[in-house]
Parts: sequence; structure tokens; C-alpha cells
Amino acid sequence: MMKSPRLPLYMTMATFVLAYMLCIWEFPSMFSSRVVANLLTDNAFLGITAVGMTFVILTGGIDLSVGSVIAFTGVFLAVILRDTSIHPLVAFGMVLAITIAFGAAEGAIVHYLEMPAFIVTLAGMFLMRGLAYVLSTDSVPITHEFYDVLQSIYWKAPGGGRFRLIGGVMLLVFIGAMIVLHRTKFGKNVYALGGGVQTAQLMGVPIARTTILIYATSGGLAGLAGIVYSLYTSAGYSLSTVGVELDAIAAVVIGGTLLSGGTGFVAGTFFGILIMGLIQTYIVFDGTLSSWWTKIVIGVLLFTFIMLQKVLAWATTARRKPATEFAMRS
Amino acid sequence: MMGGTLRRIAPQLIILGVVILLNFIVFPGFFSIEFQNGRLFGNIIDVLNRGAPVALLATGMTLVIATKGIDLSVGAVMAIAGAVAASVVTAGGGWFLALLAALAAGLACGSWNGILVAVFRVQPIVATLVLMVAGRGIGQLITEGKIMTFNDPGLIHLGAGTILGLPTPVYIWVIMGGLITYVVRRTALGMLIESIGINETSSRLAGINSRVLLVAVYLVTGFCAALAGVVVAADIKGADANNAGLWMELDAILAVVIGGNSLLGGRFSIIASLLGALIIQSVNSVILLSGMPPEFNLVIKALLIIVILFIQSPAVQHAIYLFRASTPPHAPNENGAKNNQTAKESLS
Amino acid sequence: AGKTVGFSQIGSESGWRAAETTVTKQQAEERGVTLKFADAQQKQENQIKALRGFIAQGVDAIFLAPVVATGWDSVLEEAQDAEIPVILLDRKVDADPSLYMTAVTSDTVYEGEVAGNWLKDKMAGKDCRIVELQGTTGSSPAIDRKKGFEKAIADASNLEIVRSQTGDFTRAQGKVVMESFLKAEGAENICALYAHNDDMAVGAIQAIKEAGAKPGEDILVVAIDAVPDMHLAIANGEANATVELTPNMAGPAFDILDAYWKDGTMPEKWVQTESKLYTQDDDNNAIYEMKKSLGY
Amino acid sequence: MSTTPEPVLQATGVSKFFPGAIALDDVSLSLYPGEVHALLGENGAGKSTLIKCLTGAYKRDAGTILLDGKEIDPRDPQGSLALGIGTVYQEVNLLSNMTVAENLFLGWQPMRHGMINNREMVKRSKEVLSGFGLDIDPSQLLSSYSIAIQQVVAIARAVELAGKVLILDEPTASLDREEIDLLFSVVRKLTERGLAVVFITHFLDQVFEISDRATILRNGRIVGTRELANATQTEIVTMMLGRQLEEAKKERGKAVIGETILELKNYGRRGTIEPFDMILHKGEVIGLAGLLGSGRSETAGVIFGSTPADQGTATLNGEAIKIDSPRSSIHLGFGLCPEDRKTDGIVGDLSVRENIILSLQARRGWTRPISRAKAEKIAEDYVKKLDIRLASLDMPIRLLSGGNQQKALLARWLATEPDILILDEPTRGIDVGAHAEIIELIQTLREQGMALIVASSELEELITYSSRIVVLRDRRQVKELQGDEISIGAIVRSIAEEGGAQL
Ligand SMILES: Nc1ncnc2c1ncn2[C@@H]1O[C@H](COP(=O)(O)OP(=O)(O)OP(=O)(O)O)[C@@H](O)[C@H]1O
Ligand SMILES: Nc1ncnc2c1ncn2[C@@H]1O[C@H](COP(=O)(O)OP(=O)(O)OP(=O)(O)O)[C@@H](O)[C@H]1O
Ligand SMILES: [Mg+2]
Ligand SMILES: [Mg+2]
Repeated sequence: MMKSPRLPLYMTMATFVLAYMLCIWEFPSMFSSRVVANLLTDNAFLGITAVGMTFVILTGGIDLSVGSVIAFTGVFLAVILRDTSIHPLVAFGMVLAITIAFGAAEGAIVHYLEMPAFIVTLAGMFLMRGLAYVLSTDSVPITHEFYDVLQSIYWKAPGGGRFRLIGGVMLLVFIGAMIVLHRTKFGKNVYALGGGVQTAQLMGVPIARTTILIYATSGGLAGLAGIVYSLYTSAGYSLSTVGVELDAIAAVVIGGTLLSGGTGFVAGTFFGILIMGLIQTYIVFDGTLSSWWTKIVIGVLLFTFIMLQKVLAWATTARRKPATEFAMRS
Repeated sequence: MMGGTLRRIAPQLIILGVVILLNFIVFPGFFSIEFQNGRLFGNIIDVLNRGAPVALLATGMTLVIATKGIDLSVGAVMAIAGAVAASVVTAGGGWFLALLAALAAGLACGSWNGILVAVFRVQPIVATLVLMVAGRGIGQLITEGKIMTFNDPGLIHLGAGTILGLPTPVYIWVIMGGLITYVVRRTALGMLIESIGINETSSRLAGINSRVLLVAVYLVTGFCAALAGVVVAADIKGADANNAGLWMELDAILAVVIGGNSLLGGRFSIIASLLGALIIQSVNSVILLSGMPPEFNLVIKALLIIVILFIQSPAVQHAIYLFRASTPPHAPNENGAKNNQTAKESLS
Repeated sequence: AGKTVGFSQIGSESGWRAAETTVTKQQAEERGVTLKFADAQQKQENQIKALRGFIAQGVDAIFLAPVVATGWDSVLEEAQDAEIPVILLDRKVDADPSLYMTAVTSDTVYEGEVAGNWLKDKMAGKDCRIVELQGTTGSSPAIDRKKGFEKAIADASNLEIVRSQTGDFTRAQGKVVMESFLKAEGAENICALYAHNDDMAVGAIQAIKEAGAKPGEDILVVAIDAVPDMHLAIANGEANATVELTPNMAGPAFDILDAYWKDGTMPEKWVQTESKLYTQDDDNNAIYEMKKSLGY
Repeated sequence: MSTTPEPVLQATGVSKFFPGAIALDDVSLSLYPGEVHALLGENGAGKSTLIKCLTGAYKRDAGTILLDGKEIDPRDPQGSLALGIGTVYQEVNLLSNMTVAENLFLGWQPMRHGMINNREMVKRSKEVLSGFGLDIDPSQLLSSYSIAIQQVVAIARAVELAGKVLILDEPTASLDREEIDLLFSVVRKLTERGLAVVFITHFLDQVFEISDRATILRNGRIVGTRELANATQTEIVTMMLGRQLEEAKKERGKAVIGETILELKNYGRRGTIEPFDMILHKGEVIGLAGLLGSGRSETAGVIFGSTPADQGTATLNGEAIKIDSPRSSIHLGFGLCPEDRKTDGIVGDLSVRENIILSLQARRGWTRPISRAKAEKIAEDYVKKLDIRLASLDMPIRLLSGGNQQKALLARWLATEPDILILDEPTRGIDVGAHAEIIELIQTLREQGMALIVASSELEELITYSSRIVVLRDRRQVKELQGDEISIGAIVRSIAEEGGAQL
């Protein structure tokens, strides 16, 4: 029998499979290695961001700064690689250090100043985007040969799909996150925080350390996403990835994680990302939607997924027998 | 009662004062007000006038946030309402009809959100995300992606007109904010809303109809957003569904938080949120008047907000409290209430 | 006949952009081409996704109105691999020219120059304090149009930009920012407004009127795009000049495709559209009527 | 007993101030290895505050704490846990979003190759819990178990973590006799190993049963510490209350039972409670008895409509009614004071005053607000009547002590002046003095013609006021006792009877 905590996860997976089959039924050419490869490549940076977002949301927080952090990372890398002769790997290290520190600072403010995460990270969002502007308003191309090397790593599948390095990075991040969340003390502390900060504290969870680590993780993963994005576009641009935080949140929530914290799975987020990617692919394949219908249809599809999940979950729990297995022995 | 309100909004008043002082420093003519062309003319008037959309949004948003919810769709609802108003007047309907139609559209949007949240139990942020994405599309559908320009003087008056020299939007937000505050505080609504925001289960078991209240709260927000949408459209004599209210939901939420309201629901003060809206507008004013290149806009805004929130944060407020009242030594500090969230759980 | 073209549009952030979409769809229909339209909502990642989607579908050609100049190399390579020609509309990209067939764009720096030159001629040596409404910070038209204008007035010491702030390309922000300019400088101390697009100019005109000054006389107004409402403002004497950015980029692009499909003719790498200056000397009412139906 | 001269834990001069209240004033406490030390006092005396200061959950304002003679300064519960102080706080403080096993092992999970060994964790959880007589699936979510089971899990966790000191704050409040016996046997084993146990409760019988010494607090001050071997209950109670407790226990009323008010036929809810029949008269009290999880709370919920019945009929004063929500039943004159006051009862951030008038206000509707003066008066009335200890009516209710919160909730329902009042564990966490008062209150209400349904694990209390007792097992009514049939023995027997006489 299904265990209830995993139910939303299964629902998301079922929804994705169902939706993909419907898409193929309408556009047979959607069943191709290209589409699958594109789903992974195009959503790599979003997926990595969403992993960090899952961590934050599991603790009952939120991180609105990720989109700006990605943009900042891109611009920073582009400017550094343009103006200095630093090797990209070193630059990656630098930018990760900056974004992790930035995230940790947000976490520290959330914890020590007792300010709501929504607002702290909103200010962080303005700040990082602003810093990106200050570095460069122009979009700056990246022309380092090391980038070419990284970009030329891909596996061309039969059917023309290119499975690129960045898709692989995303998968690794997901797997790593799963291990951390489910098999480490830190992971359990994340869930504990989401179940109630006060309670977690009384149970001996190190609140300060966990909160700071969580936002540092989110910041760092946004930094990694920024690196991936810069590989994806070979450029840094201060106006890029506006609103990505909302996409990430939507993916996390579609993946079955509760915004109130404490319940959810990284794997769900993965399918949430795929579902969002599928919606966009579908719209491109359709190709008849005007600008405004595009928005309306995305909204409607989002709504449909949420409702489908609710209905599936409701139908499954209604059929479930009440849990009578347990009883007191006397 | 009066004293309590004053104490509640004191931090906001002080911050507003400081930001306005900052305005005065970057632009010494900030306080000058002239009467020309039948209207009062000055930066202070601008702050009051330009603060209207965010103030209107913040009024409704305060209530939604008090119920532990959030409404991301207000910007999109503004776009819809502006588009509806514009299309009614361009189709020959009078300004009043246009206003009614826009408000009806706002109420429709609000009830959609409310039903999703209250009946289908979708998390507010996601429920309203749907309309945030789709709503702007609906607005553009109505205007077909153009800026729908109109010339109806009645409608334009709502955004760009003046009454007794003061811009009309100032009246609109002051009256709206006052009215809702009055209704909420003179009836039991305020307490009931706070109650469901703090503990919905308990409230339901105590006999409160949380469903109806939730829907009502989203209705009010939709209404306020529609009003804001009409004001914004009337101001530029055109419905710009692409840009009207874009990202303004964030400013509205910010205003509510600067107003000292907890995003975790419960106790709220609309007046404080309105002050929050004025603070945000004053910050924008500093940025515009400072003459700095626009690249720095966001950095300045972020830094000012961080400073404001820092001053307001419970930890710093507490330190100030301790500093002023040095007896008893460590008075109300408890390790337990580290996070805002923690305050929600009982400690006994 | 029976060709399919994918069109990745930036979004629908302005009336001009809506018109470009409308015109492109009209052109496709006239020529019997199936147009697959994808709106990217101002996001490059969505445009890349759209391009990859088009490639996966195997369209015959791709139109791309890129949101930003950089970052297209790898997806353009994939298109080239799949032997799908790509034509850039309205803005250029930073990639190797061999990766796309051609670019049908205006010269955005030049647009700014046209506007600047008009003002320079108009002032003819008289002192003039200019306020500038910039486009969205960081967007390439904003950067280019600023650059072009500054280049044009660089040698005119009588012209000086005294305030410059972003109006986000929108009418509402245009009005708000102009209001603050008017307060900070005083209406009588501003001689001209240069706006990076017409929408902002139209908003600013209202602010000028509300401040009790006469736009077009007390404060000269020059902007770029030539959208219908701006023609109307010029006709009413409330604005002075605008530089046209035609929304019909698709027409030339389809012509190029037709030629290519017929006998393999390769076009020039850059097809520049005209940046025509409209002033109060033109019959702006007539132009307004003509443009009104174009979906601006 | 203080066999070793060195105390394992010694707190001296502990003080704690809250705005408007001095919760602890110069309190000292010594714990010796191998002793069970009871901490006694009225509701709001400062017991919970004291242990929170000991574990670092609160920052104390003054005082020193020595553990094994060395000064310690636990800044947070994490610190005290690391020092070997295991604690069960008053309300169940576990994480309902995690499984039972995860709750048990949070922070000290069994590791293998640097990763949590989930299988081992579940296995060991089973072992630990079976030591407490609990045979449940530890890989299920904690929230799928009743509050009592959660309480046992919390105790088990604290016991496992207690290396030197175990602190139990009202651990038995929602437990039945069996579980209490098991708990006591575990406690005895621990003391044999040399642990010191702090035990807070309002059940004096249990205090005398298990404790060696007792420290009594009143209004945040130490009244004294007594060896229990040579102390009497009366003596202790007098120390707690600062006065003698009048023995005002009334005879179980043969009071006039009025006409039928509520009649339920074949009433039930699938998966929650088997269909049952019930007739309730004005002026009578029906007691619901049963073991943990037998369905007492469920019965209450179904009648009140918080988990509406999906079968059967209800008749109120002869008229057919449909109860589908608490709202509808409140309008019909019902009231339910819930068992889990933290999640179902209090609205933490609202003031005590608002909490008391909440239901009344909900019934009047939002258009007819209760004026502040009137609210003040109602609240003051009940504060006096129920002896609720508070600094001010305007303080958020979450700052009240547990027992006082419970009283405020009772006040909420009394204020609606219901015809039918359902009380689920009404005396949970209530002190000796108030306990007697509440029993008396139930009697009075009944005499005034109110009909009551009371669910309680305290059989002794139940039989003093019930005119009928319904016994439940496995979420089914198995027996109804009336009049002279009512005795603790009879109840216990029908609970135990396998497949006993059907109702
Ligand atoms: N955070 C707080 N702020 C203000 N007052 C508080 C706070 N916490 C507790 N109090 C007050 O301190 C006093 C002692 O409370 P405490 O919870 O220690 O009582 P208790 O002895 O455990 O009572 P009970 O038997 O009801 O659990 C009470 O009057 C309570 O109202
Ligand atoms: N949501 C639920 N799903 C499945 N089982 C539940 C649920 N809620 C409660 N139960 C189970 O139903 C049984 C009845 O619980 P309940 O707490 O109502 O009993 P009770 O007789 O009131 O006992 P007590 O109040 O002393 O714990 C318990 O075994 C409990 O674990
Ligand atoms: Mg207590
Ligand atoms: Mg119960």
C-alpha cells in the first residue's frame, strides 16, 4: 500500500507521464530524443535553482533572490573573464564563494534579526540585480576556450537529441540533494525546521546553523545555476532570468512540496521542472497561440496540474482504509 | 485606543520621517508646494499621488496576509481592470459604467482566488500565481496587446484629475483605506480575520466561517487591485495591459511588511501598511530626485529597504527596548522566540 | 508552398512589439506560409527553448527577434546542423555571422543619432538643457539609442543632458519620471525631452501638461518608434519629432526566404530598415489613420 | 533517596521575568542521582518555566546551574541534550510532519558509511517503543497517531536521550492507567541506573506513588521541599494552594433528569466511529470512557460536527437536524471544548479576552461585534469564576501556563451558554484546586439543566458527575452503565471484556 507522505510525489510523476503521453498523441514528433534532451538541457539552470528552493521551502522559508543571483553570477563571470586572465575554474570558485556567502548572510539575517525570509530575500533580489547592473548593463559575451571545451561535451543520441554537460550537472545535483535530504542529519534537520522551528529547537536541532546553511545552499546552488546559465548562453547579462524565482517556486510546489514547509521531496521537484518544461514545449509545438493566449494557456495548464494533483490525491486517500493497524498493547 | 494605534505605527512614522528628510537632503526644494494650473504642485503631493496604487494594493494585501495568505495576482488584476475600463469607455460606455465594469472584473478575479484558496485549499501563493500568469494575458486579450488609449474626461479624472487642488487618487486611497479600516475595526471582522490567520483549525472549531471570510478577503483585494488598475490606466489615459502593475505585487507585500505586519498572519494594521506604501514611494522619490544613473536604482532601493527592515526587525526593536528600559535587566527575552515563526507556537 | 516558419518573438511588452507580431502574422498569411509563433515573455531561456522546439519539429526556417545579443551560438549551431536557416529580426546577435542567414534590423545607434541631429538642427546653436528618458536599464535599444543620441550632440556644446533616468519603456513610468524631472529642474529650465521610445514620451507629455507647460513648444519632445499615438501627439503640436522603427521586419525576411527557396540566393548579411524621421511637417493625422490598424 | 551526597544537578537562585509577570523568583533545586523529584504547584506557579530555564529553552535572568558540580550554561535545548538532560515539555513537542522513527532519533540517528541507516532506525524504534507497550509502525507519520501515542513517543525519546537527568512535564496528562504503569516501571529502571528524574504532574496519587521528594512552587517562589515518605497529601496540597482545600465533593447527583434534548440514531462516520445510538436529556452528564484511541474524541467530534457524521439521524428537541460543521452545531446550541488545546483550541496570538469571546462572537456574526466593555466584563467574570491566573486580559493566550489556557478555553464555551456542552478531557493539566472547582462546575451546569457529554481518562472524576457512562473500545460503543451500575470496577471490566455485551 502507498504510504501517504509520498503520495504527492507519485501524483506528480503520474501527472507528468500522463501529460507527456497526451502531448505525443497530439504531436507525434514530441516523442523524440531531441525533445527529451531539450527538456534536460533547457531546464538545467532552473532545475538546479529549484533544488535549492526545495531545501528552503522545506524549512518553511522562501528565497526570492535566486533569479538575481543567477544574473549576477553570469555578469560577474563574463566581466572577470573579459577583464582578467583568470581561468574560468578559478572564477567559478570565486563566484560560488560569493553566492554562498550571500546566501549565508541572508540566512543569518533571517535567523538573528528574526525577519521573514520573503522580505529578506526580496531585498536580496533587488541588491543582486542592482549589483549586476553596476558591473555591466551591457550583455557581455564569454569567449574563453575553456567554455568551448565544456560546451562541446555532449552525447548525440539517435534522433538528433544532444544530451549536454549541463543537463548532467542538473541530474547530479538532484541525486546529491536526495542523498543529503534523506540520508544525512542535516537533511533531517531541514525537515524538522519545516515542522516547526520552536519544536525543532526544543528537540535539539541547531536552528541557527541549519537556517544559515539552508540559505547558503540555496545561494550556492543559484550560483551554480548561474554558472550553468553562463555555459548555456556563453554570456552574462544583467537582465536575464527575471522571474526565475517564481518558476522555481512553481516547480517545487507542482512537485508536491508544501510551501508551509516540512513536507516534500526533491524528486517531486524534478518532475515539477519537467512538467513546466513540457508546458512550454507543448506551446511551441502548437505554435498558434498569440502572446496573450500563451500566458492564459500557461496559467490554465498550471491550474490544471494543481487540480489534477488534488483530485488524484483525494481519490487515492478516499479509497484508503483508515489506519487501524496500530493499537495499544495492554 | 488612540494611543495604542499611535504606539503601533510609531516606527513607521519615524521611518517615513527619516526617508522624507533624506529626500530633503538630496533635493532641498522637496517641501515646496505651489498652486498652479488649478492643482497643488510639489514633491510631497507627488509622493501622496504616486503612492496611490501601492497603497490601494496594500490595503487589500494586508487583509490577505493577515489570514496567512498572499496574493500575487494583484498586478495582473490591475491590468485586467484597466483594460476592462478602457474597453468600456472606448465602446461608448460612460466613465461610471467603465468603473463599475472594472470593479466587477476585480471582484471576479478575487472570487476566483478566494475559491481556490478557501474551497479547494490550494496554497495561496500558487493559487494566485495562476492568475498572476494568466491575468496579464487576459488583460492583453482585451486590449489586443496595444495600449488602449481613451479620452473620456470622467475616467481620466480618476487618475489624473484633481479635487480641490489635490490629485483624485489621493482621495481614492485615503477613503478606501479609511473605509476598510473602519469596517474591519467597527465590526468583528478584524478579530475574526486575525483569528483564522493565527489558527484556522481552532477558529473553525470555535464556529468561525473561515471559508466565507477567506473568500471575502480575496474579494476585497481584487476590488482594491481593480481600483488601482483604473487609477493607473486613467493616469496615462490608456490601458497598458503589458506593463500596468507589473511586479507591483512585490511592492504591495513590501509595504505590508514595512508596516510591521507579519507575513505569517494574525495581527494586522492597515494604517501601518499605508504608511509602508508611503515609505516605499518616498524611497522611489529619493532615487528619482538624487539624479544618480539608473544603474544604481536597485542597489539604492535594496540598501534603503535593508536599513528600514533592519531598524524594524524584532531583534533590533528589542535591543532598543532594552536600551531604553534598563529594568529589569533581561526582561522579555526568551531564547525560545528566535524566529518569527516560533512566536506562533505556544510555549507552555 | 506549404512551408512552415517558426517565429520566436521576445514578448508583447510594448505596442510596437505587438504591431511587429501582427505584421509578421499578416505577411505569413499573405504568402501562404504556416507561422509557428512562440512568445518568450522577455526571457532568453524561453527563446532558446522555442528555437530548440522548432528544430525538433523540423520547421523550414526560423525567425528570431532576439531579446539580447549574446548567448545564441550553440542553439544556432544546432539549427545549422539541422539545415534550418535562421533570420534575425529587429535586433542583431553577437554570434558568428555564418550561423544565421541574415539580419533584418534597423540601426538602433543610428536611430538615436537621427533624433540627436534633429534636435541639434532645431536648436541651431541656442542653449538647451535636455532631459532623457531611458529605456529599460540594460536593454540593448536603451544602450544604443543613448549612445547614438550622445554621439550626435557630442559636438554641440549648447546641448546638455541634465537629467537621465529610466522610464522602463512604459507610458506610466515615463510620466512619473518626467514629473520628477519637472520638479527637480523646474519646467522653465528644461528645453527638450529625448525619450528612448514613444510610449514614454506620450506619458511625459501628460506630465508636462499637468505641470502647466506646453509640450512641443515650451519643451520640445523627440522620441523613437513612430507609433500611432505619437503621430497624433505631433499632429496636435504636443510633440515634435519621432524616428520610425518599422514593425515590418518580416516582409523583407519572407522575400529573402522566397528567393532562397526558389534558387538558393543568399542574401546580404544585414538588411537595414529605414530610420525615417517624422516631424510636424508631415501629415501626421493621415499616418495615424494608416497605422492605427497595424496592431500597435 | 539522597543516597549520594553530591547532587547531580543543582540550580541556585534561578529567576525569570516576563513583561508583567515574575515567573520565577530566586528558585533553587537540587537533584540527587537515583531520585524521582516531583515539582508541584498550581497552574501558573512556574513549573514549566523552571524546567525551561534548566534546559536552556528560556534564557534565565539570574541563577547558576551546576551539573555534577561543574557550572553549566545551556543556551539552548541542544546544549542541555548534549549534557545528558532529556526533557518532555508540557505540550507534545514533536514534529508531526516526520515519521515516528525520525522523531525518536532526530539528532542521533544511527549512521552507516556516513549516512543515516534508515532500516536500523526503524528497527530500533520498534524496540524502544515496545518497551513502552507501544506496538505501532514507526515508519508512519507521527501525525497519524493520537495525541496520547505521540506523548508516549515523546517520553521514549527523552528517556533514550537522558544520560543523567530526565525531566517530565505533565507526561501523564493524556495517558491511561496502563501506560502510566509502564512509564513508572521505566522510570524506576532509570533511577536504579542512577538517573535523576524530575516529574511534574497535578495527580498527587502519582506523585506519592513514584516520587521520593517534592518541591513545591507557588507564584514563582519555592515554598519548600519535602521527603514524601513522611508527608501527607493534605500537607502538600496546603503548601501548593497556601490554604486548605475544602472537601466539597458532592454526592453523585441523582439530580432531576429532564426531557430528551438530543437523540442520535445509528449515528456514525465511516472509518472514524461505528454507528451508535444515544439519547441525551437535559440536566444529565454522559461520560465517555475507554482506553487510548478507543474513539472518545471521535465520538465527540462526530456529535459536534467537526468530523460530521455520514450516516444516521439526529433529532434536537424533537426536530430533525443536520450537523455538518461546528458552525451549524454552535448555532444549534452545542459546544465542544477540544482535547488538543494547542492545535484545536487556543488562538495563540489573540488576547485572552478575545479567545474567551471568540465563539460567542462567531455565533453572533461579524456585523454585531461584542463591545470592548462587554467583552471585558465577560472575560473578567470567567477569569474570576475559573481562577485564571494572568497578568492582563490583553496578553496573548499563548503566554498563559498550560492549565490556565485550558481554563480559558472552558470559559470560551461557557460564555456561549450552550444547551449541550461536550468536554473532551476538560481537566487535562489542571491543578488540584481548580480540578475540584471544575468538577463542581460541571455539577452546577447540570443542575441548571445543561446537557453534557464528557470524555475523560480519569475514571474517578468521570464517575463523580456522570449519570450514565458509555464505554468505548476500538471505536465502537460496547457498553452503557447507568445509575448504580457505575463504578470504576465496572468500567474497567467492560473495557477489558473481550467482545463484551454489545450495546
Ligand atoms: N513568554 C511569557 N510571557 C509572559 N508570561 C509568561 C510567559 N510564559 C509564561 N508566562 C507566565 O509565567 C507564569 C508561569 O507559567 P508556567 O507555564 O511556568 O506555569 P506552570 O507552573 O507550568 O503551570 P501549569 O501547571 O498550568 O502548566 C504564568 O503566569 C504564565 O502566564
Ligand atoms: N486522522 C486519523 N487517521 C487515522 N487514524 C486516526 C486519525 N485520528 C485518530 N486516529 C486514530 O483513531 C483512534 C481514536 O483516537 P482518539 O484520540 O479519538 O481516541 P480517544 O478515545 O479519544 O483517545 P485519547 O483521546 O485518550 O487519545 C486512535 O487510534 C487514533 O490513533
Ligand atoms: Mg506547565
Ligand atoms: Mg481523546
